[in-house]
Amino acid sequence: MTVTSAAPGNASGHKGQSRPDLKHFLGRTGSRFSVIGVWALLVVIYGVTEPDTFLTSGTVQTIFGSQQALVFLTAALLCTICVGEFVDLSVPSVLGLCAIVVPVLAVQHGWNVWLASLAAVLVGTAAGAVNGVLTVYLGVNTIVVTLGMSTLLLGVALWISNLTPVSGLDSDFAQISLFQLGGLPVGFYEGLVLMLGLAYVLACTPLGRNMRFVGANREVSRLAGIRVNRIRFGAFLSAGVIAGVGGVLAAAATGGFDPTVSQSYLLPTFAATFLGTAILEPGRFNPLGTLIAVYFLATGILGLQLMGVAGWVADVFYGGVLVIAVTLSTLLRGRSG
Amino acid sequence: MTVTSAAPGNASGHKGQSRPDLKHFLGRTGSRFSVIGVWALLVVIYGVTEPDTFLTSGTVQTIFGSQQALVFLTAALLCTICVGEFVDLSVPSVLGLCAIVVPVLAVQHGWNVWLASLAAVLVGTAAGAVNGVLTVYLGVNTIVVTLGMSTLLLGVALWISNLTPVSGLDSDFAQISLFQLGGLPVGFYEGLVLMLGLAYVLACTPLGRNMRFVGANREVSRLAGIRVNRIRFGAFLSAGVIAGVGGVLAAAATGGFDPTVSQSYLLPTFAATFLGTAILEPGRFNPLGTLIAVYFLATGILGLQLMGVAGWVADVFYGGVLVIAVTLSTLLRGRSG
Amino acid sequence: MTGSVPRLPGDGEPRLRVEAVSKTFGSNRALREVELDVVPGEIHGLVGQNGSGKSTLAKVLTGYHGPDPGGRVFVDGAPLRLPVRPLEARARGLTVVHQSLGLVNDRTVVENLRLGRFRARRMSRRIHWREERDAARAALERLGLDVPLEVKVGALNEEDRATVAIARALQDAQDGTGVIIFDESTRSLTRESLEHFYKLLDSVVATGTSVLLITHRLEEVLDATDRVTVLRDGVSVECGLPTKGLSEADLVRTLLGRELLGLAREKHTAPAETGQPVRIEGLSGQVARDVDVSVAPGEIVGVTGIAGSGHDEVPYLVSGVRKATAGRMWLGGKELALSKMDAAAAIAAGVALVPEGREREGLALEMTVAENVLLADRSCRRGAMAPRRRRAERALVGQWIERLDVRPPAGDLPAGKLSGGNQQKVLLAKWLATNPDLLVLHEPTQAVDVGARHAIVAAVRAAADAGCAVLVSSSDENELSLLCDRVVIFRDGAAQPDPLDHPSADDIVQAIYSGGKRRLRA
Amino acid sequence: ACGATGPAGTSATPAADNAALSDLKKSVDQMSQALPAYPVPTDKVDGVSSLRGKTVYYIPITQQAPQFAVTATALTDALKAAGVNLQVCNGGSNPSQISACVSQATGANAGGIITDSIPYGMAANALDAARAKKIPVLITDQIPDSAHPADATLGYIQGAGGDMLKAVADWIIVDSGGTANVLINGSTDSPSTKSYVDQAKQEFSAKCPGCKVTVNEISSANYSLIASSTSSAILRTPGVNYVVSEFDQYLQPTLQGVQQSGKQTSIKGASTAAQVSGLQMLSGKNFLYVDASQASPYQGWASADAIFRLMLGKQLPTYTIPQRLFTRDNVSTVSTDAAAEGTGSWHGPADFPDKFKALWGVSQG
Ligand SMILES: Nc1ncnc2c1ncn2[C@@H]1O[C@H](COP(=O)(O)OP(=O)(O)OP(=O)(O)O)[C@@H](O)[C@H]1O
Ligand SMILES: Nc1ncnc2c1ncn2[C@@H]1O[C@H](COP(=O)(O)OP(=O)(O)OP(=O)(O)O)[C@@H](O)[C@H]1O
Ligand SMILES: [Mg+2]
Ligand SMILES: [Mg+2]
Repeated sequence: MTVTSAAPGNASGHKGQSRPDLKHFLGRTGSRFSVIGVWALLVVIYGVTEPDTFLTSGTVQTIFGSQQALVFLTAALLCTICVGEFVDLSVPSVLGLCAIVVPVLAVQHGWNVWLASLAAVLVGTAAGAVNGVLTVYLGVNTIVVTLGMSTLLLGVALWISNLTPVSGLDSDFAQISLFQLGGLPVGFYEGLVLMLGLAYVLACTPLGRNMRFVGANREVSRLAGIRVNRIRFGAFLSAGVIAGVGGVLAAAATGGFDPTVSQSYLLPTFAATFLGTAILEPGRFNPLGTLIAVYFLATGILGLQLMGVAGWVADVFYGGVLVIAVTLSTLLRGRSG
Repeated sequence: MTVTSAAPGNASGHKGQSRPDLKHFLGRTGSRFSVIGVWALLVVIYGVTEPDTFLTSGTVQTIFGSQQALVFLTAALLCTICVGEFVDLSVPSVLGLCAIVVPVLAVQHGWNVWLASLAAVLVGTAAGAVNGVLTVYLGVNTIVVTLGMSTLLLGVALWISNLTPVSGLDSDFAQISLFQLGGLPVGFYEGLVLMLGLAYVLACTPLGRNMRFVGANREVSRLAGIRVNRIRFGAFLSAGVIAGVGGVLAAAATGGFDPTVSQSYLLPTFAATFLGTAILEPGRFNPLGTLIAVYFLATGILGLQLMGVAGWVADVFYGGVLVIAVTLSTLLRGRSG
Repeated sequence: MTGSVPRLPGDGEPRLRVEAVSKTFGSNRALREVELDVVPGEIHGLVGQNGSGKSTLAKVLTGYHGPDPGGRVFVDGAPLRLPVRPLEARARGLTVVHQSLGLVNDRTVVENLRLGRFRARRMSRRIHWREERDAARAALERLGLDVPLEVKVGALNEEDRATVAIARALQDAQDGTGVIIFDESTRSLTRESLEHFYKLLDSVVATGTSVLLITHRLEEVLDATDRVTVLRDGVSVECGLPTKGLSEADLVRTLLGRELLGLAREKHTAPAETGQPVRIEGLSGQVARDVDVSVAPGEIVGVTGIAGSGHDEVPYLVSGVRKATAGRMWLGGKELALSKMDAAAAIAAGVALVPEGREREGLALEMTVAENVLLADRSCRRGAMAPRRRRAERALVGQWIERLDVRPPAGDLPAGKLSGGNQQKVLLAKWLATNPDLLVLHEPTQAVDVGARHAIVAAVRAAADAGCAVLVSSSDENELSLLCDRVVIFRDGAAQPDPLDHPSADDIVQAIYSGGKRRLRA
Repeated sequence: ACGATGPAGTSATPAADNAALSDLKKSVDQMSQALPAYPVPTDKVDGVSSLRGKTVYYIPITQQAPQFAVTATALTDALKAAGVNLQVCNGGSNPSQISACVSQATGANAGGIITDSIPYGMAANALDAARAKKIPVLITDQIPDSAHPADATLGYIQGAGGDMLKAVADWIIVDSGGTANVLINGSTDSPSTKSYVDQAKQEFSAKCPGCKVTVNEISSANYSLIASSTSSAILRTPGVNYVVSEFDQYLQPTLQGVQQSGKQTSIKGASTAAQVSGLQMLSGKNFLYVDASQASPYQGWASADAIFRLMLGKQLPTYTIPQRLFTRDNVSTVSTDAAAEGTGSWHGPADFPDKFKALWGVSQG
């Protein structure tokens, strides 16, 4: 027999959900686009206060042409974050190691530069594989593994470079990240393609959905026939590959690398990735939001520098924006949800 | 019909626990004391290879007299970790800010040095309170808040010190951390007392038990009538106070402070705290294990440095030990558990 | 309000009196001026459909939620400050066993039992562990349970866990005072434990302590409670209705506000054999030993038994979620070695498992309903990296939401925002959408109201009619009799010969315990 | 080792040594004095007025070190005198960021680029691109890079890094009477910082046969390990009585390392690139005995002069960035605050801005 469908009283509990009201709508839109709004506002403010320097094509070039390393780092971080590994602290070190491997092999050991690049990417992949084996198959805490690997790889980078910057890479080779296309270096488009690809995979493919499910609930995913460990391991591996490629591009762009600097990427990488959770898909790590966050932060800092403010202001801006944006996004989401 | 107490199937779930066998015992002991064993081994190895330099009282003084800031930082971190806030990235910045506040007020603004110290501790407390309000009461992600606060407070520290190290504190004042007692500075004992106190609270008091429960499951704790938010907020506040006191002691020891230094504490703080999970109470954050980890790492590094190895070896050691120790502890625990 | 407040039996003040308590979540009013009276020494039932506000009321009474302004709560005649302070409520004798039990798995039994009740010594602030252990042991002994105190709660089975949670609440009850609220605490208790549980309640209420019992098992309500309060959409439509002489049909009508048709099991005859039956042979696991079962397409076969008899292991062994120690399965002409099969292989072979633990194993609560429904489905899929076919997906989700009557019918809502019963429907939809050859269910209608239960039963039957072989493991005899064509009884890990054919609930109970059906509470 | 060679060395040729020592003492005394006048170049720069309205980029390796702020301020004043704008871009100790700064300058068609403490190789591609666009580049505080020799678009100002460390070495030789046992915390961060240490070692070996020098290699990447590596180096080298921090930047962990080794009372501290805090430590008689300081404000003006010349296609003169030794004795002759540091009065009469302006032919004031 059938149940008489839709008893009158039954549906009353969900009135709120089925009829989204204006407040709700504003809340959602606010939390999606507020950071983009602030970005626009920043551009206006800087444009008004610094018209001569800010409103130039150089500004656009600087903002969009200088963040390749960060874009690759955030993409690598997103790979693992999306499958529920919250904090991969090792990506900057992987990138740094790969970036120093290229000039060390090519300049100091006379390897062909392409071979050296391949070797660097393989190093990144291997680092990702070690992370993956330890966390996924041996079950060691992710933070511990990646923190340890981060330090270890920094040590290796210092070792092979003898603690000093190595430079002298070919300027032809530099074209893989510096070749100008429509006023911007090709590295910008490489980062863009990477992020769009990641966004596509996550949003539109079964693989992406499986990744999100693994991130949300491993046990449920396993029972649904998803090969959870394979996906998690794959995420670490991809993170390694992406960081490796990013490292090669970074080395190419500067013509060499300094092994000591990789740690300085850690904060911006995390800041941009987490700020990304306040953009487009509030509360969720998402590639496009992250990309916007990267350029938003770059805009903010650049404008401040053009205004000639002291060095500490950039830190205050970075920290303040991160806290305020994510707090507002959290509050708006809470109100609308 | 009555229920036969203990139906056959009922107990099947916990057979393993009630009859501990030898393998189990070895596994547990191994995972508890393996790091301490390695520590002893290290001492023997260094003692044999470097008898002239390692087996001196200077070594002991260096190892146990140098880690005060780290001890305070790990203690602050433990406060929040134990209530389930996994990664408070801001503790080093809080310590750095408090440490610079003392000389800035006392030397540059001519405050009484004790008043300046009080102000510094208040600053730390306020920073902890901000962290607490944002994460506990507004529900913002802990990593975001503390990452943001970390950057922001670094900026503030750079600002008030005008990006310069400030020194010139009284050498009388230095006695609060340097006064010699049994060959070691009093700062060592202060750290020891702090950690023992924390261990006592966590292990023996209802508050500690409640903190652990809040860390394990907030919802359950709230249903059981524990004031979850108050405990979480309290943890952030305590972390701020501890970092503040640590900062004052650090400033006193060096007679001033350099605002840019604080970030270099981040890695060692996390490394020691996580390594602590492989000691004494495997798989659990615990103060005494952390304290041992701090001195274990200090021993390892010092011995390597006495052997005159290059700077990068220390990084490899740090990272390698962290990864290997926690991996082994995880595997041993897995086998015994 | 609608309900007629009956004269209180005996003396003056009710033990617990709730007046006009409301609770609003956002734009959703979960409770509307609810009235409730619990007199000393009674077992008072609180029933209602999923999402009618029962748990919310319990949580308001313990201070977990703050109520809307305006309501009043009295304990023994004296008003309780609102919002309720948890410790104050407990001091006044109000304790709750929450629906989710509220246990921390990696903590020991004694820690869980004494959680929130630890007392420190005066000077050292230390916990007096010996006293704590004594208290814990006493609480457990009262329930007749012998669990090592230092064992982690996660290592206990569901029934022991429920018992620990119940013991925790009972330890605060002082004879003759207080109210203990059980929010669906009995759902995972087996029949034998249930009987013991009610015996214990009898001794508790005999002293004058009161009990408020929230449950979906209407027979429990009729058997065990003295009076019942019925919530419908947050409104108390009946307050303190005496259960003596109340029929189940009456109660259902009050509860739903309408007549439920076809509550009685209509003979469901499996369609004529259309394909080869699914055969399972020699299946062994931790408890189950050498089990042979065969399920024909279109047939619904139940497995049941007392706790620990191994019937609840079968679903997980058959679907590759837990490794069997031995066993083979013939499915769709193929032979599968159960000891080597993993979940992915089982799904590929056409097995679908609806597990018991909805939150842990069933649904990813922060993902949307649509995503959950589509997770296991492979019909809309062309390859791991190919774009998803959104239109086909949306159509499929809409179809399942409609078929199972998921409320609200919004695919883009996070699954965690649905009520438990609706989550259960989504869980079922997720697996029915895969069009399985063998559908394996474990406690499919646990904690689900009668209306939802019907929707679920209808969906399972529809799947069977479409040629799916269905295997149900359950400890709820009503559920089994409603669903099954055959029921296999397990004893000590072994499947008993002679399955029951279209048994009634009484038949099943009798077969399990080899005794007649009795009232739960004398 | 020191105890053995020291007395032996002195006893072998006491007279010669004493003579050498007193010569050295004279030069140390001189280096401890303020300059009578700053060494402002003499050949005039014509056409500075044609540069009015242009923008020059100043890229310090990081903004988190105070001497760059001092230089930047002086540079701003100097450029403003000629109507040229200054744009500071923080290198953030990161090659990508430095490259971004250079590209920013290139993209904005800057009049010139001045980098501070950045090896050419750290941003080689970006700098090459800037020079290809005929934007002159001035590398300051670095030794010239042999792979990138100076030309019409590239100039170097060396800074006083090596000289400061040599001066500190001289002071130590004099102070110890030729028997110092020195530990240098030397930075491996760039070829320049390494070469400064080498220069100091040569100074010691040339002028003090009785001295023993040990170098403890430190790196910004291992900032947290500087303290412990310092103390272990002290433990490993018995008899250390001087510890040199290559820059004030490493002073705090160096001090911590000395404290940890428990030998604070027998060790004298030394440093270079003095900042306010270093002088405060000197006047507070805390650890530090000597700190060499380079004239950062003057460097700012000299950099401006050099970039003008590059922009106008002229030859660069050789600039000498003055330096001075501060000790516990002479630190009281200057005021240890940021204002005094900023005017350049630590090193000599603060009238050099006017001289530069005269050189450039721009109006006073
Ligand atoms: N945390 C919450 N936030 C928002 N709404 C909630 C929340 N908890 C409960 N609700 C709402 O309260 C209503 C009543 O829920 P409650 O849990 O009390 O139902 P119940 O009667 O216990 O149901 P069940 O029989 O399934 O346990 C639901 O309709 C739900 O929408
Ligand atoms: N976090 C939440 N936000 C919004 N609505 C919620 C939330 N949690 C639950 N609800 C709503 O509360 C209602 C009931 O939820 P709840 O789980 O309390 O029901 P329940 O009565 O316990 O049901 P069941 O018996 O099926 O477990 C649902 O309608 C659901 O939409
Ligand atoms: Mg409920
Ligand atoms: Mg429920």
